[in-house]
Amino acid sequence: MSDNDLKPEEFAQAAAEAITDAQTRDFREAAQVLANAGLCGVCAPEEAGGLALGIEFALPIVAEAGKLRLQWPLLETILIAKALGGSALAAELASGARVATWALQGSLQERLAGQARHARDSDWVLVADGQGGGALLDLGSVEIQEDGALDPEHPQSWLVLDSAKVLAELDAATFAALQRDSHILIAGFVNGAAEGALATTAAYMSTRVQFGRPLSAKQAVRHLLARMRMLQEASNAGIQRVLRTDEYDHVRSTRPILVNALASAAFVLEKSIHLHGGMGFTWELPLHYALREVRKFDAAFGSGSLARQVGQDFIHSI
Amino acid sequence: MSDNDLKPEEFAQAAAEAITDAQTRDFREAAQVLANAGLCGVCAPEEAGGLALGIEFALPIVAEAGKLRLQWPLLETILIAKALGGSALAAELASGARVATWALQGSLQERLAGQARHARDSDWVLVADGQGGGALLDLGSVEIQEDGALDPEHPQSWLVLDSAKVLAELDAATFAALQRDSHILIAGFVNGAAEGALATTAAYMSTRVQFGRPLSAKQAVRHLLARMRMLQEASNAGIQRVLRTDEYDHVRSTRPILVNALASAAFVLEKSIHLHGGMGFTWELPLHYALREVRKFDAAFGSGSLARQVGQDFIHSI
Amino acid sequence: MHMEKNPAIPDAAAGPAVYRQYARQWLRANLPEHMRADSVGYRTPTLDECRDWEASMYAAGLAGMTWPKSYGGLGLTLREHLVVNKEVGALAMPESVSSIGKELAGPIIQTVGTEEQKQLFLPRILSMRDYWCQGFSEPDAGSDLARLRTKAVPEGDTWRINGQKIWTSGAAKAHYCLLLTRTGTVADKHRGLLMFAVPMDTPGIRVVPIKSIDGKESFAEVFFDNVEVPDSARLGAPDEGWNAAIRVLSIERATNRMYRAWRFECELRQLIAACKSDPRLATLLDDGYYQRRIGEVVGEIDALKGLVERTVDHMMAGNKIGARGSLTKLFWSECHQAFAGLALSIVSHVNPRSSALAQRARKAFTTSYLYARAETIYAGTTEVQLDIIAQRIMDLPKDL
Amino acid sequence: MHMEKNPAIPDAAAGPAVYRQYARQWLRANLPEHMRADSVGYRTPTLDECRDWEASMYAAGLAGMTWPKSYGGLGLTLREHLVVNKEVGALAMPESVSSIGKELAGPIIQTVGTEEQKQLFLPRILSMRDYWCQGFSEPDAGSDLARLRTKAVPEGDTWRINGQKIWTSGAAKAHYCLLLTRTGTVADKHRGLLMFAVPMDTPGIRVVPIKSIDGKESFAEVFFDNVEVPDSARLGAPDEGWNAAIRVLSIERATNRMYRAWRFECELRQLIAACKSDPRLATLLDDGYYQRRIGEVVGEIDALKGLVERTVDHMMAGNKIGARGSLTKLFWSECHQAFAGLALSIVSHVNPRSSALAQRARKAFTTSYLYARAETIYAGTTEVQLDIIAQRIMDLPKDL
Repeated sequence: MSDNDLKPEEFAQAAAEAITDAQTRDFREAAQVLANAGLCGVCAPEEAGGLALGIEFALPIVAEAGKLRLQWPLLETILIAKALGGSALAAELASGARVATWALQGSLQERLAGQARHARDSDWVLVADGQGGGALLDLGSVEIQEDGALDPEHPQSWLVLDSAKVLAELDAATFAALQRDSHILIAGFVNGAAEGALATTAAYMSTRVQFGRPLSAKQAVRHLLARMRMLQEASNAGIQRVLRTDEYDHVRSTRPILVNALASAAFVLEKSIHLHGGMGFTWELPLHYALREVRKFDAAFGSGSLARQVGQDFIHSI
Repeated sequence: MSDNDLKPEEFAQAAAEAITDAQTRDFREAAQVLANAGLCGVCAPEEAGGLALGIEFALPIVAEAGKLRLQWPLLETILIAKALGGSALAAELASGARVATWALQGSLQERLAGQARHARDSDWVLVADGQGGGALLDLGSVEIQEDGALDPEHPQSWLVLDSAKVLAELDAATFAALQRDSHILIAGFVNGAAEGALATTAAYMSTRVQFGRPLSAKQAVRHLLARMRMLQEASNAGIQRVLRTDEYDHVRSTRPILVNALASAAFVLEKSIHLHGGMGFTWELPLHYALREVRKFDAAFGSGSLARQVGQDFIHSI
Repeated sequence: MHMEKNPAIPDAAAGPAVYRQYARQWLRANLPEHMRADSVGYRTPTLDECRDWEASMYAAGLAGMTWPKSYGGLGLTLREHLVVNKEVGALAMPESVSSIGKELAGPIIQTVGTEEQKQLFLPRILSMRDYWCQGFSEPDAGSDLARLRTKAVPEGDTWRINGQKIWTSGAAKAHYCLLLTRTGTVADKHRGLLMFAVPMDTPGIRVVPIKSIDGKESFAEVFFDNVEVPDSARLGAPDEGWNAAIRVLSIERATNRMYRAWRFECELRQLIAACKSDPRLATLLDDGYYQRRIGEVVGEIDALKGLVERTVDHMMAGNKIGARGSLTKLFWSECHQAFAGLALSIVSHVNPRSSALAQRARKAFTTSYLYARAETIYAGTTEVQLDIIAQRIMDLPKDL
Repeated sequence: MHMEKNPAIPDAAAGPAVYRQYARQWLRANLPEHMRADSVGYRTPTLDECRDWEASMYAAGLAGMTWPKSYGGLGLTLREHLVVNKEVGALAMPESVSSIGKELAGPIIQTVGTEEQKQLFLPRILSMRDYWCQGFSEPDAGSDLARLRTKAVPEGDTWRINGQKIWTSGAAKAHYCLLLTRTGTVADKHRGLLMFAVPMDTPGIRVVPIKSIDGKESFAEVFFDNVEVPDSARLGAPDEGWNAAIRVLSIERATNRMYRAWRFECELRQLIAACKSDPRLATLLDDGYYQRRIGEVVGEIDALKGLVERTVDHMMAGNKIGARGSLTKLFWSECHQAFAGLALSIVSHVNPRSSALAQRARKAFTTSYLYARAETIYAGTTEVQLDIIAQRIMDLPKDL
């Protein structure tokens, strides 16, 4: 793809339309809709039918998925299609024929991997091989155990890998680069979720009248919303920054901004639910889906272990 | 003392008067004023000239000292006079002839002790002996190193104990009981400081007019003040509770409530200063003295180490 | 340790230690294992199991502590109530399935009910024969009762009621609704509010459950469509019932669920025990972060216990509780909600290879995290409590 | 690594990497050791030392980046300004002693000053010959400029000024005061505000220093008692100067001290290096609590850098900055204030036996903690920033 005028932000609108369409369909049909809109293969090479664009073009897509609370492993499929290079496997993902997810915990070596989204519906799963690289597995060859405690509709999946069938292997460099990309996209996804929740909540507070005035007239409400906006904007700015190399063309560490995005998104979502009052505690208000999703990613990164790791890394760098 | 109708809270008013008087005098005169009002020997035995009252009677005195920001080692002198029993040393403290402070860190064994308040002006200092007990030292026999970084007027003192002269020894049981009492009084002191700051701040917010209305009319201000009040009241209630044994007559652990009091007092003082705006950042507004005092005690208990210890203790108790 | 299942109910005069020991022993001997949330054998109890458990607690002298003997209570003081609450809190038992009856309807009926109503309703609440639900909130009114629309019109010896309620807990199972209506128009604002005890099987009542984010359907919308009740269903004169409710709510905010501080501690114990049962989770307990946060939580729990015990002392000394219940509600809800986040972060480390106790904790504390979203909302939001503290406790002027 | 003391100033066209490398090298080679706050040899620099340092930075092409060449600037863009700021932040150098001149007076004079005023004032600010102070705030006005009382009355070719200012930073050392007055009465509220450049040696000016809680006397009350200034001291027409000030303040809020995010990181490095230099403090770095908090701070610093860089991109693209500077100011002040508390808790473990670097950190971070009390107050309190974000960024209706 040689269209140099293409801007990442232009992808958001098109992505939003495809995602909204996909949300009205079943899992397989959604794959077709998302793939046809070019989303699944946005970073896959052209020979695999992809758009061969950088991760900065996947970011607005994934942010929209977060905002719209898409229940489909879009960021995983985009990333895995990218990592598989020009192979036939990548083409299957880019075309929507297959769907891949990523088990962010465990490894092939441990024979247990976990925190994969939508494992029951997907075809393939990427796992760490336990030696620095990654392995793409056929989900038909693994035993899926679901844990619906946090999200009964979209449970966290654990995969028993005793007889796992490996479809492809990623070397350590490719897998490390992919993990870096995943941090950016996951941060973008949860930040998108926060942005969506904030917009919903601000709108609700501005129209919901109590004692003759909108709730947004109350300073306590205004200030809380403003603080949420500050966190969401800061996190967003940090994510944009990590896409770019520094003046010396060095890549930047992606973990700090993922730590920040996960914490800020959880805060924004929790407070959004709180501000909705009784309504916020109902299943009907969909913000809880986003909160569950953020908490699942938080768990996948060891819930605080990531922040600790960032701290250790920084300490060791001095 | 056999007056069973005596109530601890009645001590507050009398203590406030003596403390206010003491604050107009130099260190030695203050000792006389405080001793004459019965404050120094409130818990010392009658044979030492004390009132032989329980620690619950020292608490309101010390809370007033916190509220009024008394710069004098009153809680230390009260406690050490109590621990010294009927000795002549106790009588010297109860009478105001001598003043004692307590180095809350280090030990005789380490030959270094620290975090003693007003060491330069006091006569004696209590330190841990390093084997579970305590030792009362003559301050004339130790080298005092002052660290004024946090409080140039009332620096934190470190004591080099290479040639320390021991005046009295406290056995492990007495020293442990005294540490327990110290937790209660220090919690009471910092909570008193928070209570005083809160009253000052609420009054200021209620009279300071901006854009034609008192600042307390702003919900953000009201809510912050209310939150400060909640923390201060909760901490206060916790301190009162720890004075009493449980239904089975067991003493309660004092550390958790000290952790809580130190954290809440720091929050209340920091926010009090913030709410005073530019005025809050001036030396003239005396709240910063209280904040320094709270931070000194916080440092003396290892700044977070105490909370960690409470956590470890609770974990081990399961 | 051997626990006798049916020790004799002690005389309260024997003192709090004896009563507390009795409560502790009885509760631990009698609570079925599968109803203990911290047990690996736990399963969500049925309504009937909860009812039977609470009925047996009542029979054992562990419910209705402060209610008059003439209406089935024990006629004791808040002191014994607190003693029992401490032991209720210390054991991971289910929440009451009759809290509206015991905490709201009962006290209101004691205040404004006729002797007949007291005889009829009160003993049945304690013995778990009747459940109640609360019909105060309305879709457009929120906490602004001046906007209440549900209307009660007198027709001879009966009243005809039309309107809609929301956030009605336990409506589906309730026998009676403690219903707030107005006799005039919305222009009357806070005047003309009338309270009823409405049997839920009265024709014209329709209950539509609301699913909450913790997956439960414990509250509902309730529609009243030409519901007719006799005048004997009326609780007090117009405004009398609601005024009583305001008083009861303010007292109850302070005295209700006093066990919370002790249950909070019980949850912390459960969390730590679960970690200790699993080698991988046990390493979290060596992490300074969790140690420190747990230490802070222990300090908060002690402060919370202090607030609760001080409330009891205060009321036992004959003082009005005033707005001070807001301090306890706010402090508890904020600390507990933060704890729920901490607990979630710990149980997020559970995987299929973790111990059974860890698996149980994973379920319990994940649900608790979701449920805790409501803790800063119900019974007066955080913002409402802060307003109350600013205005009624601190007396901060809004304008000069 | 050898550092050349006087490398040639690069052409900005060579790109940001070259300029950044140059700035890094020059600053590290030239900043005296005793002015580095993270050095064991640090001592509080004198005003003249600070002046000389800033003057040498200017001579080295590291100040006045965006000011026009005709007034002594480098005529470059915000992009180079940012590049230099990153390196200024990365080195623990003293704060500018001429920030009011460089960040406020200079930009305002560029906007509303006469050509004569520009020629007179601007080069002297950059070359550190003149210090300025800011005379906006008044004792009773706070952020409410409608209550401003300082009065300027025209008398022929001169103005007579009477009034009182407060929170005037650097008044004692300043050569000029950027003074806001009103020409009419308080009833005019926001109309009739007139700005002057008043020489501080004019008769009738009295400076009374205010001691702040970090022990400094960096601000003051300034009394104006029948102070006479020529009309040439006027900056713009009535209201013009203040309107420019409002614009400048909003831009400066976003572009000022862009180095803060990088200085924040520099402080974190200093703190960790100090811990590593001392065996006892080094154990704190193994504590999961501190590791985790440091990790969170690193994430915040990266987000803050993102906000700053985005602002530059935004303005380089020709957009107005609007209220977005409030996001950066608020985020920085809250994160940095919290960090100051964390740093205090770490350096609280320093004792007389600790390493020299730890002793230095103890002094630096204790002062930083005290100074940080002001960070949520100055340049618009936290509450003011939240109001701005709610109103101007989120457009939340106050009333329907």
